[in-house]
Formats: sequence, structure tokens, C-alpha cells
Amino acid sequence: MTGAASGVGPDRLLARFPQGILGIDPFPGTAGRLRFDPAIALELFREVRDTLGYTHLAMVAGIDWVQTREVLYAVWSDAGRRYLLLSAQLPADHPHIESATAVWPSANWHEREAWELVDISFDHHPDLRNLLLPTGYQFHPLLRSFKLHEPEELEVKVRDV
Amino acid sequence: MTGLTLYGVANGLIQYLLTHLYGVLPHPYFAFLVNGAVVTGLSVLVFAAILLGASMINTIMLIWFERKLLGRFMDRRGAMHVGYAGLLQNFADGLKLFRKHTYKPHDADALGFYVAPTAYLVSSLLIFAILPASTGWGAGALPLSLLLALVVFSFAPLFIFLSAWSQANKYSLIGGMRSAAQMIAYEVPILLAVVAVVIVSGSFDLTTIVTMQQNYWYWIPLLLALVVFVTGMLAEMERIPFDLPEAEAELVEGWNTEYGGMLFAFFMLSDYLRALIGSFLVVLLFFGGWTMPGWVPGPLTSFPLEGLFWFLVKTYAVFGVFVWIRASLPRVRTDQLLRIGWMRMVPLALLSIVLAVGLVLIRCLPLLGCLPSLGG
Amino acid sequence: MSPPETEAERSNSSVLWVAKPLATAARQFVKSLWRPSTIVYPFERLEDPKFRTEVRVAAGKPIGVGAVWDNYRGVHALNIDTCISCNLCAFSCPDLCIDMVTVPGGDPKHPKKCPQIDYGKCSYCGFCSDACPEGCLTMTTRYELSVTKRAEMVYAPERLHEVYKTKLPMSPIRVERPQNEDSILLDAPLCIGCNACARDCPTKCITMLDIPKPAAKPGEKIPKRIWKEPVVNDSDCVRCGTCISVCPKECLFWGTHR
Amino acid sequence: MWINMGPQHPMTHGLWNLRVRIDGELILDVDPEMGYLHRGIEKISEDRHYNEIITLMDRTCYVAGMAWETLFVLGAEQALHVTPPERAEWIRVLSEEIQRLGSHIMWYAAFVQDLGLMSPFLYGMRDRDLLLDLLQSYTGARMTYEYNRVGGVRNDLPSGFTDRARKVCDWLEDRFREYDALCLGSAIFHKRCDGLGVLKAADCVRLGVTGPMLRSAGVKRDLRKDRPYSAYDRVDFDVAVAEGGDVTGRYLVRMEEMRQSVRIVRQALDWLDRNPGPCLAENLPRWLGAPYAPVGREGYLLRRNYPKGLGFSAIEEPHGEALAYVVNEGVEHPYRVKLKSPIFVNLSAAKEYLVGYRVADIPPIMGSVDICVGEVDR
Repeated sequence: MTGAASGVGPDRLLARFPQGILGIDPFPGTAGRLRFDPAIALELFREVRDTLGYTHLAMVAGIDWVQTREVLYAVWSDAGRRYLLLSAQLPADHPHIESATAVWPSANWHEREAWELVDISFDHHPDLRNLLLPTGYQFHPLLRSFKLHEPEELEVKVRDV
Repeated sequence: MTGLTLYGVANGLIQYLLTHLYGVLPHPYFAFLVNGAVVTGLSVLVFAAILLGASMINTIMLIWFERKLLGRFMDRRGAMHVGYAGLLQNFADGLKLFRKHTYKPHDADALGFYVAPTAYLVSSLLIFAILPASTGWGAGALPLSLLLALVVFSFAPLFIFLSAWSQANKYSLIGGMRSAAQMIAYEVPILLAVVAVVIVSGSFDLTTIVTMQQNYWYWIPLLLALVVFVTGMLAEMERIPFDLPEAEAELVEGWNTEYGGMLFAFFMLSDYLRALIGSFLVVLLFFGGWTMPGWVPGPLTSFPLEGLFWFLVKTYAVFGVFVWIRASLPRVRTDQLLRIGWMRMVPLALLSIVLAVGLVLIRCLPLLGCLPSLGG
Repeated sequence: MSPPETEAERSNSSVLWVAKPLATAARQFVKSLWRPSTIVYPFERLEDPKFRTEVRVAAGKPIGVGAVWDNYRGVHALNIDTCISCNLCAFSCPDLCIDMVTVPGGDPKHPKKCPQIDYGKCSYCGFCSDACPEGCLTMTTRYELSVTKRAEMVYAPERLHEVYKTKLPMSPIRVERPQNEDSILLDAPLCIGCNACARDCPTKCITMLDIPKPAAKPGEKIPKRIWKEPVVNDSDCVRCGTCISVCPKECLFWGTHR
Repeated sequence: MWINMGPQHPMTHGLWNLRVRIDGELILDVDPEMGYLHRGIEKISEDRHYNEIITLMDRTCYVAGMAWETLFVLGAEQALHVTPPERAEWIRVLSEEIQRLGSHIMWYAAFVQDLGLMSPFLYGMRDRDLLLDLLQSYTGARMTYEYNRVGGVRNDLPSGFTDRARKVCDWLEDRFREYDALCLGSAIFHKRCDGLGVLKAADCVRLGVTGPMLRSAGVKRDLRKDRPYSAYDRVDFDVAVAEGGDVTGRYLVRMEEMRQSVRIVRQALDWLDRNPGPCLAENLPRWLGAPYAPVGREGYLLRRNYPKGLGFSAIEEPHGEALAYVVNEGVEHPYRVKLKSPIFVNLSAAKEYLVGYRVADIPPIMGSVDICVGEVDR
């Protein structure tokens, strides 16, 4: 399942990032789940896109593991016809990672969503503001610590046009 | 031709009533009741009232007709519960609109906001006084009735733009500007197409134009002018495919976005009044008005008010074509619309004028009278 | 950016201009002149027998797709008589719209409870009728629910029973007992033999069996209890968990027989 | 001048706001604002039973509920290590293609309505009704199906279903010709739609645009072919591709996809006729199959310990590539469900295919994107 034959297996990146790649888990139905150090994010994205040919960023997901936050990228290669999952664990206090918009512009809204729902900030994102929630909403609903609030407790700023 | 005129009916009615009233009260104080001027004035009022009622009822029936016809084009039934086959549905709708509260947006300009719908409706109604629906069923033989009708018809952009501007709404403003541009652009080909008819008939009087079509209807020699005229009328009436001033997909309701209740009903009614007028004009100018071809069996053309009957039948048929077009064509874009107007329709209209002049010059028109199956 | 002025001419339909759509609309007009394919709803209904079998008219001609209502999930029908008050419907409801309320009849000390459904919340997912082990809660083809007060949306068990009595077509009834499933197990030392589980068991699949009273050893106190223990008949058990919830000593639990 | 097209606007087809900066009729800038329909489905899923989430998936996209059910169920099956029987996979293919037909016909109706043409709207709704009849006859509902289950589907097809479905297929193939006559046969349609809302292939890939929008630009990517799920590796169909990446191209792609869907439906019907069998996996844990164990009881559920797992599924939804990521932590409800909607991404590229056109072009362009706000906002 690693897809080394089709030339898009993630194994070849191990030599490029001996420290940065923490491991490649097999994941049925995909080319694998690559765990990486958030410090190498941007270089890794470039390599994944240019060397491995994963030109399409399909999804950016944030998962709150209470102690850490996981950010998960699903990328697709037209040549290899498979997905590759890239996953990074971020510290729970001030979780941040380099934005993928420089490599895949389609990450724009995905990262906005991950930012507002799971509170993962993306450095150098061109336009990091609320997408699904009202502007000025100060909570992050997809965190495990999120509690439902009464409507009057919420302070929502009115957008000035 | 029964010799029955609408004014005659009104006059007779008034004379009958006043004479009897005077008979009941034979005091010299009431002699003014049989004064000629009073009788004439009252007759004109009654005449106007009948005309107003007839045109309103016709318009509402036109809406019903469109709804039913459009329903069949769309594989559905249209209104069907109020009255027989939904005949009274539009009266119910009108009643509902009448009962609704009319409100004005805070920023809207009151004068323009209230005056524009009324003026639009009045200017549309005015034309009915000019159009002869049959011999004697109009304001009489005005020598320039066609020209007058078209002039009044072209007041509309003014009122539409007035209302659009006074609503203080971006959609209305865009719609109003589109509407003004479109109506002004399509005035030109319409007038040019009418000129072709005028050249062939030699008259600006609608009654004369119809009478001239006893032998052959003008759509036979002037097919090109008919196409131009109908296209222009579609644009003037703001119907699909040229309804982009009220393109509901992008402009909500175009220039009448902010209107509700009776003011909206005024606009709605005026739109259909103008549709009715457009169909009237097409019938009058190109389909022989109230005349019928000679090959139509006698019983069908000799009953009381047969002129009016056939005129309305033709009008509704023409309107049916408009509905058919509405059911099958998408809307064009503003720039495309104007391009069609100025770069296709105007040259075609000019060409039709040339054709008309040619036909008149080579004197081949009477020959058309020999084609009994087509008209006359 | 400037607007693209060049328009790719992709087909030759400009020759025909607008003739084709006009003809299509006219054809449709002629087809629907006699009978448009709409169904005049309050007077005709999709569940009418004539639509159930063959004639679904589209564009004037029947094409033979009868509307089938076998699995339809509409308003519930409840057969109060066979309801065993097992609570499974209330447990399975994702919208929490089912309450178990008392119905007349039954033991006054331990009244019979049947589901009451709040249709203001119900999403018609059908999980409750799937869960019903006795097939007494099913779904009918009734779908009209308009009321003027919100309280009227709450259907008491009696009202659901009335729906049952109208004999509307109902979704297929499955009376089945779960297989391959955990069983109710007993933590025997904790049991005091109080009979609560056997008394409240909806299917009466728990029987209290006598167990021998142990002989007192010196220095050990014999616990004071009723010397009976529940035994669950797994083939009748519907796994509703009522026994677990009524057990005062929390000695029943889910597990697999070794 | 900024105008707000939405959230209450005929163009939006849902609740969202397209802020447009215009100069006269020319569009200078756009800024889509989403979130008016955000119901927090991902959050709610965190404390819902796996099968209860299926009721949410129906409501994620209200025109393609079946596709989203399938998407989630595929992800959950991987996370829970469950394999559905083959018949269930074929029924899923069948349902998804019927749903795709329904969704595309709905799109056709709304799109042509945006162009100002009303009768195809009603033709489309009429024909979609037959598909809803089909879906209703085996799922029991016309819109919120709740039909898929982790480990299969809820019930088998009723008797006589395949014959009725074949009749509908015949009927639809007739109707597609009518649809084309009303649109492609009309000069005005070409005037409106040719060269409109162009998004070239390179831009599509760069911006992550998927689905018919991508295929209309000439990129032949279809997850049904490239990464077959359910029984799609066993059906024979072609991927619809067009050139140009404009509105007409998207129309052509969707029309061709409908034809191909009819083809797939026929094949699935043939297979289902020949191969009866169970449609729900045997030996499911009770809390996965119907009927249900009590899920509300505290202390009972959490005591269980099932194998953990991660699920990742990708399907070609009617609107494009949809992904689901399901994290199973060994309890009855998933730890996290992440859904990726294709329209979410297609909308994020709005600036690229709207700027430079005219206000009157917004409805057809946005119509050709086929927006379902339910799955964008989730």
C-alpha cells in the first residue's frame, strides 16, 4: 500500500527529512499516514507537492486530543491516484503551524475553519478570520473543553461594512 | 358592423336615465338634467368608467390566462381553486394586496415613492382611451391615435426610474437604470417598425390602419416589421427573455423591490396593462384588428359585438405567443440586450421601412388581396 | 481584469436560434393539455390506491412508477396491548422525543408505561420501531401533522393507539430477539434476592431461583437476605436493561457468558 | 459599491452571503460569507452513537443525503473494522447514483431558473419526483433516508423495485434530450453561458476545486474511477469531461454524468436481480446493528472496550470530492468526525471565477457551482 512502485510513496522523503518525519504508518486505502514535526511543515509540503506530486490538498482537519492538538492534511495525487495523510501534533498551549496556503492555495478556507473551530493558528495565513462563526466569536466549539453558553453570554461584534 | 359604439351606449344610457329623472321631477329647476352639455359630460364619464372597468377586467383575465397557459407549458395546472378553474384567483390576490399595509423604507423619498406607481398606472391606462377595440369602441377617430398611443407608452421609463431612484435601494437603482436603458433603446426599433406600417397604410389613425387591412393583413407584406415590433414589445413589456430590469435571480425584484401591498399591485397591474396594450397594438397593426378574413363562415362573423369578440380572441392569441416565449427562453444579459437592440433591431427596422417603401412604390400590395387564405 | 469579450461558439445552434426550445415547450404544452402530471394534493393523494399501483402520470402519460409505501416512515402506530414497556424506543431515540408515560390499566403499584412521542422533535428516523422487540411500535403512512398549538404535537400513547386502530399501511413488523449479544450477568455475592429485576422485567424472562443458604461458619456472619437469585433466559431477553436500572445493589451488569 | 447578495436573496440557493463590489455592472471583488447554516454537525457527532450520526448526515446536504450517509458509513466502517456484505455495497452504489441523478436534476432546475427560464425548473422537479419515489419505496423517506447502517444497509429492496427503476431510467433518458433541447438548443443559452465563469484546469487544481467544475476544465479526476469504493470497481462507466471550464462546460459535464448514472443504475439493478443475499453484516456488535441497545444508560456504555481505529473515506459526491475522517476511541460514539465538503472549496475560489464578469452573470455562475449550503456550513 505504500505505493513506492508508482513513485508517490512517502518513503523517499525519509532521507530528505531524517529528523522531521516522525514515522509513516500504514493506513488502508491511502498511501499512508505521515507524522511530521511541525517545524518542517513548509519544506515538507513543498517536497510532498513537487517531489511526490500531491498537487491537490483535499482537507485540513484539526483534532483536539486535550494534551495536544493534531492537524491533519489529506493530499491527493492525480498520478498515483491515492491520498496521503500528513499529521502533526502541536502543543496544546498556543498550537501553531506554518500555513499551507503558500504551497496549496486551497488550504485557505480549511485553515480558517480549523483556526476558529479547533483553535490552531496558522502562521502567515493571508486572511485568518472567522468563516463559519460570527466575527468576534471568542470560543472554539470543537475543543473538548467547549461548554455550551447561553446566548446572552456571547459577545458578538457587529461587522462594519 | 352593428353601428353600436361605446360612446353611443354611454350616451343612450345617460339620456335615458336623465330623461326619466326629469320625467319624475318635471320642475324647471331640474331642466339642467336634459341640458346637452351635462348629458355629454356625464356620458363621457360613464364611457370612461366602462372603459376603465373593461380594461381592468381584461387585464386581470390576462393574468389568469397567462397563469393557466404557463401552467400547461410547465406540465402543471395553474390556479384552480378560487372560482371555476381559478378564474377569480387574481381578484382574490388583488384583494389581499389591497388589504396589505403599505410601508415605505425609511430612507426612501416619499414623493417619488408614492407618485411613481400611480403615475405609471395612470399613464398605462391612458392608452386604453386611445386604442379602438372595434369600430366605435374607443375614443373615436383621432387622426394621430397611433402616434399618441406610442408617446404615452414611452412615458414609462420616466416613472420607473423615478420609483427606482426614490426607493434608496441598490437593487432598485440597478434595475431602474437597466429598465430605462432598455426601454429607451427599444423605443427606436418599435417606432421604426411602426413607420413601415404607416407607410403602407398611409395613416396614423389606428381605425384607418385596421380598415386598410380589410383585404390583407399587414403581417404578410411586413413580416420583418412584425418581428422587430414583437421583439421590441417584449423588451418594452419587460417580459422574459427581456425581463432583466426585474431579473429576480440577481436583482431580487428589480426596480420594484421595496414595494408591497397596493403599490406593488399598481406596478403589477401596469405591467400587465402594458402587456395587453402591446398585444392590442400587434393585433391592430399587423393582424387586422377586429376584421376577419372573408373565408371565415358567415355565422362566425355576424353576431352582435363580433368585432370586439374577434379582436379579443386575436389579442389573447398574441399574448399566448408571448407566454410561449416566456416558457421556453432564458433571459439575456443587459449588454447583449442593448447590442441586440441597437445593432440588430434598428437595422432590421430600417430594412423593413425600405421594404415597405418598395412595396408601395411598385404597387404590388393590392395583389396580396388575391390570397384569400391568408387574410382579408 | 477585463471582462472576456470573446464568446466561444460551441455549437451550431445559432442557426436555429430559438426554434428548438420553442418547439420543446410547445410539445410539452400539447402533452399536458389533457392532464398535467401534477397531483391535486388535498383531493388526490400519492397514497391513493390508484397511485399506489400503476399510474403515476408524468407529462400526460403513465410511466408506471407507483409510489410504494411499504417502508414509509410516518406517524407512529402503537399497539398498547402488546407493548411491554421495555423503554427501548425511548433509549434509541436520537432526538429524545419519546417519553414513557403511564397508561391506565396494569398494576397500580407498578403502572404500565408506554411511549409518548413529541412530533415537534421527532425526525422520523425509525430507530424506535427498529428497536421495538415486540413490533408494537411501527410507523404508518400518515404524514399530515399540522396543528395550531405546539402541545398538540405531543401524541400520548392512547392517541398513538388510535393511529394503530385506523389500520393504515404500516412498515413491516419485525419481532425478533437479538443474537450475538451481551447478556445480563449477575455479580452473585452482591445480590440480596429482592425480586425487583424479575418483577420489572418486561418480558418476564427473569426467574428467581432458590439458592441454598450456606451453613454458618464460626466467626462469620451470614448476610441477611432472601436466598434467591435471578436467572435470565437469554432467548427471551430483549436486552432492555430495565433489570440493571432497578437493581438496588447494582449487582447486574452486561457481559458475555464464558 | 458593495452589495450584499444574501443571506436572503434568490441567487444564493440557501443561506449565505455573497458580498460583491461592483462598478456599474462589472464585478470588481467578491467575498463569500458563510456560516448562516452552521449547525455544528461535527460537534454534535462527538456524543452521538454511530448510527445516530447517520440522521445528521442526511441533513448535512439536503439534496444529496444518501451520498453523505454513504461517506460517513464508509469512514465509520473502516474505523470500526466492519465489512459490509457485497449486496449492501451494490445497493449503496444504486442509491448513490439515484441520489446523484436527483441532485443533478435539482441542480439543472435551479440553474435554469437562475437563467430566467422557468419551465425546465418544473420539468426537473417533476422528473426528480420519480427518483424520490424510488428512494422512498425502499428507504421509507423522500429526503432524510436514514438508510445506510454501519455494516450494510437497513433493509433490502422491495419486490418489483428493479422493474420500476428500469422504467424510470427509460423515462429519464428521454427527458435528458428535452433538457438539452431547452438549453443547448437555445442561442440565448449559449450567449449567456459560453465563456462564462472560466476556471482553467491549472487554476482548478491549484485552488482545490473538485467535481464537475474540475472535470469541465478537462481534468479527468473522478474518485469513483480513481479510488473505487463500494462496488464502483465493478461497474462500467465513463468519466464525463468537457473543455473550457466555463458554465456551458459544467452543464455538459453534469448532463453526461446523469447519462452515465443511468448506466450505472442499470448495471446495479442487473446485479441486484441476480444476487440475492443479506444486506447487513452478520455478527455486528448489537450497538451497531438495528435494533438498538439502550444507549442512554450511563455506566453501561463506557464500560465497554472496543478496538480503536481511524477511518478515512472519500467519495465522489454529486458536487465533488467529499472526505470523512472518523476517529474511533473504542466507545459508542466517535471521538471526532471531520467532514470535507466539495462545495466548501469550490466556493472559496469564488473570486477567481467571478471577478471581471457582470452582475447579471452571478446567478448562472454560482448556479453552475451547484451550491448546497448545508454541507458547506455543516
